[in-house]
Amino acid sequence: MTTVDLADPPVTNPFTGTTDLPRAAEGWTQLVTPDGRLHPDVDVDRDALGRLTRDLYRGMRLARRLDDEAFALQRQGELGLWLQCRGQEAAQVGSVAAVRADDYVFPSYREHAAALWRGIGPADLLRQWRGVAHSGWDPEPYSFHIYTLVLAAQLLHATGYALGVQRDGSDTVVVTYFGDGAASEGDASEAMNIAAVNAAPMVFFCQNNQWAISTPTASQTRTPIHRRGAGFGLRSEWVDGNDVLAVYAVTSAVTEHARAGAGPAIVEATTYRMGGHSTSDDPTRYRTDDELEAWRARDPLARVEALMRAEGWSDETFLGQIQAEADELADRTRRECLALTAPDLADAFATVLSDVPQLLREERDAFVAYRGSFLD
Amino acid sequence: MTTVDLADPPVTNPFTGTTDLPRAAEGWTQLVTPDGRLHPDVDVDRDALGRLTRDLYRGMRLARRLDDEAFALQRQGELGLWLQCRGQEAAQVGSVAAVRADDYVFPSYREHAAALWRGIGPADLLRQWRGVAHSGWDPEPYSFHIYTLVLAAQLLHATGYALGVQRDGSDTVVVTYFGDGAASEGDASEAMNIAAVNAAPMVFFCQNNQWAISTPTASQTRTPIHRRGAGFGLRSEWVDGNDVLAVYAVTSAVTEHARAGAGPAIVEATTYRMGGHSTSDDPTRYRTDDELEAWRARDPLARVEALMRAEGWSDETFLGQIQAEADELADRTRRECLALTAPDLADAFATVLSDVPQLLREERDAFVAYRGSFLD
Amino acid sequence: MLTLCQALNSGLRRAMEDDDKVLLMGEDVGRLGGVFRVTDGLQKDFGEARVVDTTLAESGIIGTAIGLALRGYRPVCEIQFDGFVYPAFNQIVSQLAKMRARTGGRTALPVVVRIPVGGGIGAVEHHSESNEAYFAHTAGLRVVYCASPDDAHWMIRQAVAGDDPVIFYEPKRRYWVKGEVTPEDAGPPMPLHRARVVRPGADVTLLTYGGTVATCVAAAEAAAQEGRDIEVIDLRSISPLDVATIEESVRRTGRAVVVHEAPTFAGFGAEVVAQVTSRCFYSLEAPVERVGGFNLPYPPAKVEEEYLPDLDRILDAVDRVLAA
Amino acid sequence: MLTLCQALNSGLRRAMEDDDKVLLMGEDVGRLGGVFRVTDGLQKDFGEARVVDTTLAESGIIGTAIGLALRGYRPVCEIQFDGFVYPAFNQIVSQLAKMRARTGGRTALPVVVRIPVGGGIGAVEHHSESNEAYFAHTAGLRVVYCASPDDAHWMIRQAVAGDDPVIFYEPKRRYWVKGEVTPEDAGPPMPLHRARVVRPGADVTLLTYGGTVATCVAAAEAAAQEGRDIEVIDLRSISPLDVATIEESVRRTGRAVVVHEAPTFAGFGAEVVAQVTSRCFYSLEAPVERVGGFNLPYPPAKVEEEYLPDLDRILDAVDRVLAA
Ligand SMILES: Cc1ncc(C[n+]2csc(CCOP(=O)(O)OP(=O)(O)O)c2C)c(N)n1
Ligand SMILES: Cc1ncc(C[n+]2csc(CCOP(=O)(O)OP(=O)(O)O)c2C)c(N)n1
Ligand SMILES: [Mg+2]
Ligand SMILES: [Mg+2]
Repeated sequence: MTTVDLADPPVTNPFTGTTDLPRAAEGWTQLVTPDGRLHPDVDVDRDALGRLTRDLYRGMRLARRLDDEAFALQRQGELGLWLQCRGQEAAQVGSVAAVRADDYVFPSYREHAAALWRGIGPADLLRQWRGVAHSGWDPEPYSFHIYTLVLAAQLLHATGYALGVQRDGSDTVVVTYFGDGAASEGDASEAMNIAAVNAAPMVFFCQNNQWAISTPTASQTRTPIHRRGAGFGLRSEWVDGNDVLAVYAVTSAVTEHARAGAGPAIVEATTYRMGGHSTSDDPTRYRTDDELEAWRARDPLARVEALMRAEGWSDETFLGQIQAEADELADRTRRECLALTAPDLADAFATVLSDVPQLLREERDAFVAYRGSFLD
Repeated sequence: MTTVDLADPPVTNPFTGTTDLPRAAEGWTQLVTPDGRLHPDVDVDRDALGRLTRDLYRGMRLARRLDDEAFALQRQGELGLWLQCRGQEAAQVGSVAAVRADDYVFPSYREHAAALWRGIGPADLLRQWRGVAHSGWDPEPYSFHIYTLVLAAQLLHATGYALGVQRDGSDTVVVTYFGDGAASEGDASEAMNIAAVNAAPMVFFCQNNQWAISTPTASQTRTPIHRRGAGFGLRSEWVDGNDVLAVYAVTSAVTEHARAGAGPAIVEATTYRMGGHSTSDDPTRYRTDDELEAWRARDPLARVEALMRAEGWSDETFLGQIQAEADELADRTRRECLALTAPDLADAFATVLSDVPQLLREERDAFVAYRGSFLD
Repeated sequence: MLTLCQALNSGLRRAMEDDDKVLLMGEDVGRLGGVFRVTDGLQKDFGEARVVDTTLAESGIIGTAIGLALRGYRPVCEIQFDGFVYPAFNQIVSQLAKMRARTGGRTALPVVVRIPVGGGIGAVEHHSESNEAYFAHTAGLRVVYCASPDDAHWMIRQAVAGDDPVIFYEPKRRYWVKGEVTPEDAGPPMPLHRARVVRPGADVTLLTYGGTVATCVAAAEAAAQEGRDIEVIDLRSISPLDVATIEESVRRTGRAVVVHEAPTFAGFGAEVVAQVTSRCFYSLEAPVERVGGFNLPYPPAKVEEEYLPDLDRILDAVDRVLAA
Repeated sequence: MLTLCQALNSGLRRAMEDDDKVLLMGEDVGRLGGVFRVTDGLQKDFGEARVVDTTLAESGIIGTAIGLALRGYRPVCEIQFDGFVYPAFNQIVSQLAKMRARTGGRTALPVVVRIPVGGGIGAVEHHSESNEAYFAHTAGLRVVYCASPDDAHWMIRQAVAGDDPVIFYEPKRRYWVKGEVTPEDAGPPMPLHRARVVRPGADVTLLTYGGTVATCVAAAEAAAQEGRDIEVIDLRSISPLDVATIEESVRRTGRAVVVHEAPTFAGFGAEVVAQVTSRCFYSLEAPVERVGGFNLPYPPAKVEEEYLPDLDRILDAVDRVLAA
């Protein structure tokens, strides 16, 4: 019915075995310059790289389309709230594509592009923001936990899950996403420390999008966040988060490292939150147009488009196909959103515990009877 | 009446202006070898160094005597609990002596040697452990906050206090003590981060005494704790915590650095908890005699004694004087301990808030009346 | 006429003018003015040293506020949403609340913790919690709830001026409702810990606070149409609790209903029931009823109106106590 | 005959034998066997992967236990002392308690949080707290209190076998008291959430749990000397609460006293009063009395005996309900 199952066919990794990725002047790993030129030191199979790039581009483009449509739905009153991932598509798609489909992901709340890549559909993505549920999807089939809104709490869940993986003798890796702001919470530090002490098979993926609502990263931390990870004993990487190939290559390297039992890593992806914090936010109160413009010029999608053009990896057919897919996804998003209806509060009483104890039963029955009384 | 006011006369700092302190093979700063030889690169005024050494030795020796006496009092049932600082005297005295008397200290709960140095007397030190109060002394006159038993909580208090100092434009520095175990708490990381971001004038002094109750440091952290501090952007120092001169020199350097507005520091002092965690603990369940013996050979007091002997800084008179002082302190400790009597619970009702609201008043009055009824 | 939000803003402004030791601190309280704009414009006027955008760490906010208070400052901390106070729970319960008692009464910690509270604004999870029972049960804290712009303005000033830690709740769904604020020269405001009879009545007493005060008044007005004379008391302070005002009322009416948004089980309403029952036992014509949130985690926005005590559920309880 | 501590140990051992997904984790639970030795010998027998000495971070303990539970494990976490559960409050209240409801009932988190609780052992501050009211007010948690070796053994096994998060309180001052533990083949144990009539009586009902159960029994025995026939009910589970057992008793006796160590104000006793009053209103001869800790932070050890409900204060309250 739809083509959004992005992880199929599985991507092949042209970077396997590559060490020593090139760095930009800023110090971060970068494979593609902002104007779309591949770094000359990138010495991998070009065909495979082209296929990978197209796959990643498709994921980013579809994610942006879903994100835009959800934003519009919020503005039209169909969603209570939406947190855009615009600008962070490279960081998310590059990282999630680099891990195995059964590597377990603990997202924060803005990882729509990563979720979409894993096959989570629009209804599931929008449910929570329409106010009809507190979570969107069943984590199991996607190996993708529900969103966590309490900042940094999921980093400990991810760590615990990784300790379980370790006990099981499985070669699964756990990936968890968090922001530059969330990194300041005690839970984030506890998680990095516990992961390091136990050599847990996991990747802490920080999207440093420069802002935590109105608070800039410089007010949040004195050192780059990946350096903090190193302090705890994590393998530490810094990557241009708007360069999807760099993110992919770095993430696959640290994931294989963790999978081999060599311990956890932190990846700091420097990127930018192009929208407001949420649809309730007014970013003009705290950031300049100039800043926004400067980052617009580094749009991660535009960079891939330029690269594909330069390398001859895309043509009108390919772009048209994706355009059509995106249009279909937007339609589907709207359709599925409007079909999401309110739950019955009476059902909630059976979701709190594994049974419904007497007091809760009495309360539910009274509620149902009371509500019924209005129907008479 | 007594001679325990250790900070008087004030110590003069022979290390002022010294950079580049010598390091031992372990990587930590060390000025005096375990067998008491001064490192040849220590190039400071010998007289001043001798005077300083004697002062520090006196502080350590008196602290050990108080600690021993308190331990005995606990074994005799006069204290409910005691947490020995035996083995950590160099770390504590070296650091507290290196800061100004008005530099504000936030201790954990084992800093008896530091407290004694600041002039806090036995009654105040024992009160809480005899179960007659929850805290020992009025912090103001000593610039020494009460003990905090909830691990790492005081690191945030210290940080806030330092932010206040900064706002006041004062040149006070804040020093806070914590253990290798407490370092794992989220509060510890939040504090280091907030201090670093704000360039707060403070020193995080970690006594890594190898154990948190039965948990060895290796199970607590993958990297040395000072490295973690560096990750947050603190100036980071590692020192032989059983070398009182090294601790003194390192602490005075980072304190002056912080006082000059150059930002906070972490000092990790590697030392050893020679007793059990507390008088309730049975360390034979988790550590070997060999380990204890190895550290006994590194006793911080013995090291200073050997140094003073080698350098001709001590003689029988000096040692005899200190012995007498220590005897007097032990007597006083016992006397003051036995004189500590239970408070009146009825008084507690007026200590909860700045007034006594109606319900609390009713409760107190009922309690007093009820208690009075038994006297009839 | 000011909104409750503006009344808080003007109250904080006055508090900062009155005492230069007063600081505001929290996530996004500076440039942004807080996500609800309660501190709007204050950083511009008082500077970054007095209106502080903290790092994103609630334990850090309260923990450093304690240190600042020890240094002589009077920090007013904003917790961005009710559901995000829990990371600070340790610092609040073990340190902030207990410091005075631990020091035998010596050490005051004048720290105010402002918490936008409760539901009714269509928010996502963790943004609609009513967690006052936790703090009311904690000795050493004062716990108050403003429900009108006038109280918002005066209560925040009183809270900041006092020498004890205060948990200061601001019902989110009332932020944008307007009301008069009593002018400066109108005499002293009602004491911070006094309950207010917002509507006198003779038949039943409604005991409530925060977001449900307006709902109770509306219920009383609806009931008046049917000839029922309902008294509504806004408790304002739940710790300490003004038991005298409660007792006087219920002895008179003989019937009471406690209303709050929080789940009822072991909620603050239970304490009110216990106080009323023990103080007015022989005047009570019926058991005291409780109307509150159901004993579930706060539900998704689309069904929150069914979850929150509304006029009908309150009147239903009134019927029950009157029928008894 | 086993001590309560040994009975817990044997219960945990059985739980680990029965299901190899059961893990024990906490500070010093391994080599040391915990500061109270509840897990003594278990690391030796089950290995370091199943009895885990964690880092010193309570939020980390509960947060990683949640992750382990999501992976299919059944973690039993030890919080070293009651006063040190607060750093984990956020993980318990927002994550552990709510996960099932947030996922529409889909995701179970079978995590047990063991907390040595309460005073009476002469400890320093933060080591004698009774904080059950916080958790009882939190939907999504089960909150139970063992008071005898038999219950300790069987209740911990039931808690571990269940699929919901359980806050499992162990009254410290009862750790070393001995009692019989019902053997394996004696039929099914009492359900985890059932209250137990530990002493039948006709005149007054004492409702209690944890450390004060024995005190109430002693009080009842003393009262019997004076011809008063007092029923003592050990609630065992405070959430969910077995209201049926309570209701049956108080309807019969017409008088009730609630006893717990925690401060009374907004304490769990208030909920018991509210339940009793609403369910037994027309049978009540006197207002339900509460006997608890005073509304102060737990006091220094030398005066804790005056702070804790004792036999005399309980009998005093019994006198009051009988005099009414
Ligand atoms: C514990 C907690 N405190 C506060 C908040 C409110 N809040 C939601 S998002 C946010 C900023 C997060 O910034 P960052 O971690 O950088 O992630 P981003 O939104 O930039 O993706 C804040 C303060 C929260 N959700 N949880
Ligand atoms: C928040 C908290 N958790 C647990 C404890 C119990 N506890 C007291 S001391 C201690 C070990 C502390 O080790 P460390 O920080 O290394 O200090 P040391 O005792 O070695 O001086 C523990 C677990 C506590 N006091 N506070
Ligand atoms: Mg961010
Ligand atoms: Mg230690």
